[in-house]
Amino acid sequence: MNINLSEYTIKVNGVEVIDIPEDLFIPPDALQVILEQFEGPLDLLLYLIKKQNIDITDIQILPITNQYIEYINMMRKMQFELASDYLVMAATLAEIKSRMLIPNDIDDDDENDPRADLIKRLMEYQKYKDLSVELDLIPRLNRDNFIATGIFNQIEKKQELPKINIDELEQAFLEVMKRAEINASHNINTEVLSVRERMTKVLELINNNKVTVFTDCFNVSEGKMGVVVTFLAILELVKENIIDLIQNDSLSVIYLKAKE
Amino acid sequence: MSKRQNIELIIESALLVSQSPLSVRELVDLFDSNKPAKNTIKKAIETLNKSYVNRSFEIVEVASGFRIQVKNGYDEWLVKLEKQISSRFSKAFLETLVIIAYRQPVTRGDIENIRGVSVNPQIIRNMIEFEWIRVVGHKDTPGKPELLATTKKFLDHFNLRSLNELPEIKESIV
Amino acid sequence: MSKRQNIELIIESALLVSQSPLSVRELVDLFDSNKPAKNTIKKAIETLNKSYVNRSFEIVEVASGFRIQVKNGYDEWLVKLEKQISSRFSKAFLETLVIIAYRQPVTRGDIENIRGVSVNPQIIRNMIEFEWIRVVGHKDTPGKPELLATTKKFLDHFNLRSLNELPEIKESIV
Repeated sequence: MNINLSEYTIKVNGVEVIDIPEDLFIPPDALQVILEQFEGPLDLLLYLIKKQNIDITDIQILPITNQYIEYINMMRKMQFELASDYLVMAATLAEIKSRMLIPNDIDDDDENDPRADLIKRLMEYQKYKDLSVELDLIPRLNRDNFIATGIFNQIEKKQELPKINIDELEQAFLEVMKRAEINASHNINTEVLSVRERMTKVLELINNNKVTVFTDCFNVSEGKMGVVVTFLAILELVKENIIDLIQNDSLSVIYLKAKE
Repeated sequence: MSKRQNIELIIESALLVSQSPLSVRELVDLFDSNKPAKNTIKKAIETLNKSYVNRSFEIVEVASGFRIQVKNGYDEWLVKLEKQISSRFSKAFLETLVIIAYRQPVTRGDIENIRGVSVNPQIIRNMIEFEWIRVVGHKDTPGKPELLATTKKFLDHFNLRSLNELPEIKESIV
Repeated sequence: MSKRQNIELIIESALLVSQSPLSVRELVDLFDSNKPAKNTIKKAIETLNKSYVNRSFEIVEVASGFRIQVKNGYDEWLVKLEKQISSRFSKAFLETLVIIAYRQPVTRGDIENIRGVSVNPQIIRNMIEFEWIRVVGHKDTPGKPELLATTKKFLDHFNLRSLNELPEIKESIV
């Protein structure tokens, strides 16, 4: 059994927190950190067992159960959002504890050890936990290895892209929207779309000229609607923190600039 | 490995890995301490190109920098390869594309929020390579995420004159 | 250019351009007439790799075929280029992934039983999005839960040719 204890090192304000279950005075933020540190009740139990320096197969159910429950109670007292999985485990432990207290008349073999199932689960979990650490060490793409790619510069660059028709595109969008549970009030209609499109056009203009005069964004020949759409697009770009409006004095020229 | 060779191989590996051309400036910035001079970088690229005389590729300078590109004369075989690869788009590809089309300009984060899954960087890279989308700016939020928008080429592919011609999303369906 | 060299360089250019690993079969299919034997392809790859001894890259075999990748030891410089890709996984992600890899096909329920916590649906969705896992069927129990299994792409990402190459389960633990 190898559990890397340093994996469980918990620091609060730079000070290591050790001996969690014994020491009842734990700063509330430490508990929060602890809860985030464990992958669930089995992980927490493995930690408690390891702390006692005992073999999984020889768990002393009483102290472990007491520690675990003490622990859960503390968290509840501090009103932490506690995953139900932790409470289920507390109940399981309590059940095992009570069954071990009842004198056992039947043969005292492993089959009837109320701890057997829990030990099996702990060992199984420990196995995958160790494997996950090993998997993380395997060289993998974009961390240890990088794929090499070159450009194929066709003389006649006529890429044969897969054909998608508009219906397929619409279908894909509807599916996404359904999943995102976007309600009718967020409904996208042509008008909103043309604002989004204009936002792209204005951004292009700003990118080309670095600093663009506000009035240069408008094309009067587009009529009133065109001007309104452009204005809405600029407001939206400002709202979304994509561009800045700059004006040196009131009533002087307004400039548009991309955020650095 | 001599110091000299080292710089060359680091440049070679960077050009191979990068998805877009790298400028001399960007190549200099790969090195933390002991940054090589710009001239050293240019000389290294020359030396590399000489060593590629019996290879199928070379380093080419384009507008935004240097990239590795297959030499002329391989079309016959590589055209077939492109056909093999681009037979069909995945659902993830289509969904990401429509979100960019309808919600542009968007960040990867926006796409992730809508789709509920992280964006596969390869998909974005492919779209940029097809020149269907491009980076139009950066959002002024932590990390300065790239803002993505569709291009004219995207519209051309779907025979659209403007984004207004994209299918309208009907209220009843949503 | 001799015929022999030709095959090698065509393979080199194809592997360089391809977005995903190429199998021997796909490499054979690049050639129209005079298709080389599979063995010829394999020999050509060996020869190529020998010629890369002083280069920063090499041809590597993974589950779905061959690809060109940068040799180990360049990550120090290259991580700077790949900033946008997060390659750190949470403990929950890794634990879920190994359970699927070693116990496939598994249901979410199986994973929950082993880990003792409910499965974060986001994690599963991300794995499906990256095409590392997929639904291979449904278990014939109430609710017909989905059966999850890993894909070739998962193996490709970890430089593995098959599931057999995953770390061995140590018997001492059990």
